[in-house]
Amino acid sequence: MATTSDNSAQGHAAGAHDDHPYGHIGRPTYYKIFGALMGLMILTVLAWYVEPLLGLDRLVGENGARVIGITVAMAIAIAKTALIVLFFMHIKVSERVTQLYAAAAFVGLAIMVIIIMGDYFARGWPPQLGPLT
Amino acid sequence: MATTTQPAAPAHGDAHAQHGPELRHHFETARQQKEAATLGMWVFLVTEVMLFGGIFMAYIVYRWAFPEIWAESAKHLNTPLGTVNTVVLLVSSLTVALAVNAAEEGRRRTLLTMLGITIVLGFAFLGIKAYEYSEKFAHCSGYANPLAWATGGAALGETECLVPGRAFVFPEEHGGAAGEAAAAPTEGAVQAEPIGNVIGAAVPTQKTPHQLFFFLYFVATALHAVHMLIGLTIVSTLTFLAWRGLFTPVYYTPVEIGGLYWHLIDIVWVFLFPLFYLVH
Amino acid sequence: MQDFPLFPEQASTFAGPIDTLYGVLIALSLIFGGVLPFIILFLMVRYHRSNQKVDRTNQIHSNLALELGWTIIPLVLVMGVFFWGAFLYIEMRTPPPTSLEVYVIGKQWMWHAQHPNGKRENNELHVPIGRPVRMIMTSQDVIHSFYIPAFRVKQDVVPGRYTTMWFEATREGEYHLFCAEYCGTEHSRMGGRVVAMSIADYERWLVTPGEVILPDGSAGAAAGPIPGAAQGDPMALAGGQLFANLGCAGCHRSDGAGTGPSLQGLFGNQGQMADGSTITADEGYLAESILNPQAKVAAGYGPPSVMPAYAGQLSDDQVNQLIAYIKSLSDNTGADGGQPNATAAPGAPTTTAASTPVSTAAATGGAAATPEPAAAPIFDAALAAPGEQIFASIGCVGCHRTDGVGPGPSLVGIYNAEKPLADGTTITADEAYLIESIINAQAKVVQGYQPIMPAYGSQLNQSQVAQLVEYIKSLGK
Amino acid sequence: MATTALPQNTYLHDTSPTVWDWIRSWLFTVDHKRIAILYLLSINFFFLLGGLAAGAVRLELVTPQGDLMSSDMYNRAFTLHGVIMVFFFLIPVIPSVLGNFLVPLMIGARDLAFPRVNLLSWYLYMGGGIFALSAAVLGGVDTGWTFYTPFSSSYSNSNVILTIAGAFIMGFSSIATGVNFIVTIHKMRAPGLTWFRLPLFIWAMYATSLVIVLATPVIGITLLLLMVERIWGVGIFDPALGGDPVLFQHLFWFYSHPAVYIMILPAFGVISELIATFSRKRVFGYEFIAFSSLAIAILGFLVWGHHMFVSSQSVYSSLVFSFISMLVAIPSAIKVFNWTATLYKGSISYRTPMLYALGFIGLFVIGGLTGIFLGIVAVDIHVTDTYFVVAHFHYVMVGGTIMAYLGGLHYWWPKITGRMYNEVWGSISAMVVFVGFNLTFFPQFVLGYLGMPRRYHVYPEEFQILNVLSTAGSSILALGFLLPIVYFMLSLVNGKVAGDNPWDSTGLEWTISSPPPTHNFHEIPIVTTEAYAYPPEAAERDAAAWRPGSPL
Repeated sequence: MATTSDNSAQGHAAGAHDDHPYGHIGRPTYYKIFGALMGLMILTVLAWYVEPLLGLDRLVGENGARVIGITVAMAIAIAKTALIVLFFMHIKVSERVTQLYAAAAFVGLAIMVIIIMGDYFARGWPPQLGPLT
Repeated sequence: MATTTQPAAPAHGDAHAQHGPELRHHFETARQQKEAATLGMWVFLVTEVMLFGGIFMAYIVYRWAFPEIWAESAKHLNTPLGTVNTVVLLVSSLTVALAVNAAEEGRRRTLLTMLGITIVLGFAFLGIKAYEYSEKFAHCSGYANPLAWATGGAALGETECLVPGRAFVFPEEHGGAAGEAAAAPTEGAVQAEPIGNVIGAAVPTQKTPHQLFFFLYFVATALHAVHMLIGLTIVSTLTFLAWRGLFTPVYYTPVEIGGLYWHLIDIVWVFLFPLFYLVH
Repeated sequence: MQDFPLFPEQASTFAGPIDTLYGVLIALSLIFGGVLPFIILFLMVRYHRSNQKVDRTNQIHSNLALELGWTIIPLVLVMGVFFWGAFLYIEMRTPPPTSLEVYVIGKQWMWHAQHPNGKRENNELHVPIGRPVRMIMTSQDVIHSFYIPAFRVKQDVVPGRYTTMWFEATREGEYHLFCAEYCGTEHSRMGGRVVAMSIADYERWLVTPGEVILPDGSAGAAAGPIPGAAQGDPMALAGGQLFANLGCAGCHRSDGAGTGPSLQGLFGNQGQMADGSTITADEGYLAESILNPQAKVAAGYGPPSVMPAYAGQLSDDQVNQLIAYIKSLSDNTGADGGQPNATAAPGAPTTTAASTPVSTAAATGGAAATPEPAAAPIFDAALAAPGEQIFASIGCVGCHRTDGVGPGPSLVGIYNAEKPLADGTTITADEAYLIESIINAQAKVVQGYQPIMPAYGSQLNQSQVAQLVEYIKSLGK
Repeated sequence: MATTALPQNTYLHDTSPTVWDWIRSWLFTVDHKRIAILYLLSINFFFLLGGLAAGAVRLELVTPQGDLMSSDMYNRAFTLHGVIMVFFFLIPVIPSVLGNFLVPLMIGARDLAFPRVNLLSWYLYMGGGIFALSAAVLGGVDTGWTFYTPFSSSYSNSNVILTIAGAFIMGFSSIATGVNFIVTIHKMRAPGLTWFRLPLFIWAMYATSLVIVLATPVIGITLLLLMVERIWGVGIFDPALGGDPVLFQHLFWFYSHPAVYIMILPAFGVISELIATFSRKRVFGYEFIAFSSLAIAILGFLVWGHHMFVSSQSVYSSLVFSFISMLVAIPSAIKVFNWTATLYKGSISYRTPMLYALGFIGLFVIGGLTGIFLGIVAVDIHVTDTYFVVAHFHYVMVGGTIMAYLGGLHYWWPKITGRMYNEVWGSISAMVVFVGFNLTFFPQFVLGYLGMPRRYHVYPEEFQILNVLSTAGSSILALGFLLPIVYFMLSLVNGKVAGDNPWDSTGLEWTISSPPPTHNFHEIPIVTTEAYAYPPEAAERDAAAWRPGSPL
């Protein structure tokens, strides 16, 4: 789009993104990403189906098996999210400030989860009384 | 004063002459307007993530506290339907991405097709979700499935009600379930006994936390469904505008930010699916 | 009290250190908050625009050294007071093992306390001076907060869990007791006084009977000290009686051979759970296990646990007594004199010594205790056999002992017998009566027995009840 | 200054042929300045309402017996005061009134990035307000503004759901404002207006918006869960069904502590403007003040647990929260020191806004220092949930936010309306507020350390003297708040026409007419200097211009 040289300074006071022009993600990439998403989806269902058959609970205990299960499921969910955010939502080719805000959402969430769960672990709830509390 | 001012942009009255009608008066360039819209959408999405974050927080706390109960409860969700819904949403994400791509490249037919498919998929998702919900509600009235519920078919033998609230009964719940079930007049099994009516008169009910799972399930998926409805409204509006030929390769910002919103709904489901359906 | 006091009385060991820290904070605040306004006033006057004589040249707009200075100096100071406060806080959260334990229940809008000998009081708390006191607190409804300003202690009291705090009073006197967490309409009237007294006075007070309204609204009951308080820990003793009356002893046998785990030495130790995790058996765990046994089942005893849930059957008071009793089975730290084990034993009929022959029989499944199963062919043997197993596994045998000394009546020969009921009527123990008594034990209670049997209507299905009935019939006439 | 008539073609200028059109032109406006006026009127209405409730509370506390009203009435009065003041006054006040008006003007933009979203935010605010008001009219609510479970979910018999719905809706109003400011500040600055040339007010608004965007949704979902819990009794915060009431406190304070910074950060921004203008100097340590705003915004997310030291939170969490709370004190201290240093070698004039600003510093210092007392766990155990806490947060909220709001309102009043208020009455009001405030709240520190718990309707007799002092102070304070309403109204009728720049300030908002034209800048300015670019000799020149008889 044609802007006068004066106008190009407008709103770009920070000047950060002039050297970071809009990228364009091609259709082949979309199809590849979609394939990867479907693959991950199948993987997570498959993992859920297979895990009880592996006898993990005998190896690492029932809780250990649960931890492994949820770790796998969450790792796959995070991978899917990363693909969607980076490619479908164009974060990979976005301005720096947009990327920062995309990250901020997850940082905010992480702060909440880590601190609150930290309290629960230290508090021992349930049951209630630790040696100090 | 010390701040010098000089004319930088053409006087405001002339500004409209140089750009199309879609550029709002308070922006100087179309690019500025597009960047502002995209950033605004992203900042809004941050708030959406934190909104669902509160539910995830409660989920994490209670799953950590009651792992067995989570495993028992999750068995009562319909995992095959959940999986189908995941596929439906992932495909719709692809169609939205392709719609944005088509808008970018000015291919109006593809744009309309892709938006149309997205709407169909969105309704498919909501339909499946509605079926899952009605299954749970049917059980609360003592019917095995929504069809029997709607047509007044054969009643279900056992009693369970997985819809949170005062009528909640988890079938495998010790004590509480049977005690509450007995209070229901339709409970056939006990009624045959001559002394059935004394049962449960003063039985204490210690409810187990199964209800928490279903409460979080219903709140999270219902909030997600509300977002789906908003998303469908947005996509329908976009389709209408695209049909009117509003979007050009120069101006397609609404498609782009509408797409961002749709993808966020998809991401939320990407987490909800393993957290509720794939638990053991 | 002074007419215009600035500091509350100091009446606990914490009051001094906290007031000192508070004083230091005030001093630091005066240095900053007191001096700064004068600097500002000085600058305001000196650099007021009407003052044309002052030098305004060579203004500075930034000075890194100055900025670092007023960043680092406050940082050092706040870190100093933070660590001071942190160590004091850790001390405040670590009760000495010799503490006197007082159970407190908060409810809208009263405080209810129970002392180690079972003495109760409402909206008052009598404590000895010179002796650490640990409060073990829970709430029956909303969140409250137990606050004694003169002791500088406060702790929220939360429903569904136990919280603790401790203090050591140092001065005799009467002090305010407040609820500090907003709890509803009469929040400001929820409180009373704390009476700190010498140890001798406190012990005298402990054995003085008094009337008290219990949290459940009933008046007077067990207001005074429980008889025999002088010999041991009557709070535990009351728990011991409850333990016996409820029939807990039938399963939780001290020799470990019962249906449930032995509780000897349980408190304070770590135990393996059925799900593989490890849990320390503290007050919270004990309370949870009494009220909802399925929540955390000890390894080897389920899941599911056969123990009935006592939620709704026991008051918070009674749970506290049971906990005190279970604690008395494992510790000798309660230096209240006497051996809790020994004093509790008379209250519980199923002690190891008294019941050895019978309990051995029970441990083998009750089969040996059945005298003559073949004598009366009025029952269905195919059903009676599984019934016998159920009878053993859900712990019936613990109360319904064949020798008749259990908390429940012996079932030998009960079938079709005429039995006097608690309400004065008589009933024939036919099948219908047996079924009714299993699924709803409170309906018709036999004379001379407490209505303590749990209702099994929610735990047993129809065929299991039928099996039990056949087994009872097999016990002959 | 010499002009005698207000300029034409301002945003206030009315071309509507009928009254109905005139109302429409206001209710459907997308002009940020008109929306700021809508906010000004509605927020001040809520302030008066909350103040009325506060008056009732203070009046009741004159005597130790609960003789003026019943306990239930008293509980409803202080809850109304808390809910209205926190959600409907303190949180939106500076961003929505001053921020809405000034952000586009200060950065040289014609409007906020999303004008219609801005209007929506006012409607959401009014919608939430109507819910909260209807709850009050239908009998009120007695949970306290903190809505602690399980009291609010299972035990209270009052209009909890309506009130919560009000706060919930109001949250979206905040979010709309926050998103708008972030995008506007990022994307719509005038050419040449780099980040370090921005007025500090803009930095503060940016930091505030960041907090709004990250924290507000969490209170939204928490209140939603509480509503569902109250309606269906599902047990999410109910221990009888497996839930944990302390989880509610965590989620509640995850928002409500950062909300404190939503209230005070904008005040910091206003004070920076006032101090610079009335000292005729660039603010000392500009970068430190700017970054300390961001530091407070970020650290503010890590300290919420200091509201929960006695809540049965774990000892380890308490210590960590306490430690980080100590760190928050540092950026606040940096600001105060830098403001003080700005006075040095300045040319200070005692105009009303400056009096408010200086009052702010004094009160905020006390509020901030007592915050350190509360951050230290061992001391907090004694004083939490007592009047010490009440006094502390009133020093920060009233002494901080309201003083800054009033100072800012006086400072920008000529820009908003084109007319000057009465300077004499202005100075009197600033001093009355300062005196009344200290008399009201300083005794409460003593009361708190003596152990008087907050939210008490009846109290032991030995606390009466201090309570009477406090109530006496509150009547002076009320007078101080009512005065400006009167002389501001009068100024609209007979105030002196102010001219474009009555204070000889820098800043883009002072380069346009007062009141500003509808589209703010006829030509978008190019900025070539930093903020507060008073030349070094400005202070000297200003001092030299003083003659006996000129305004102080």
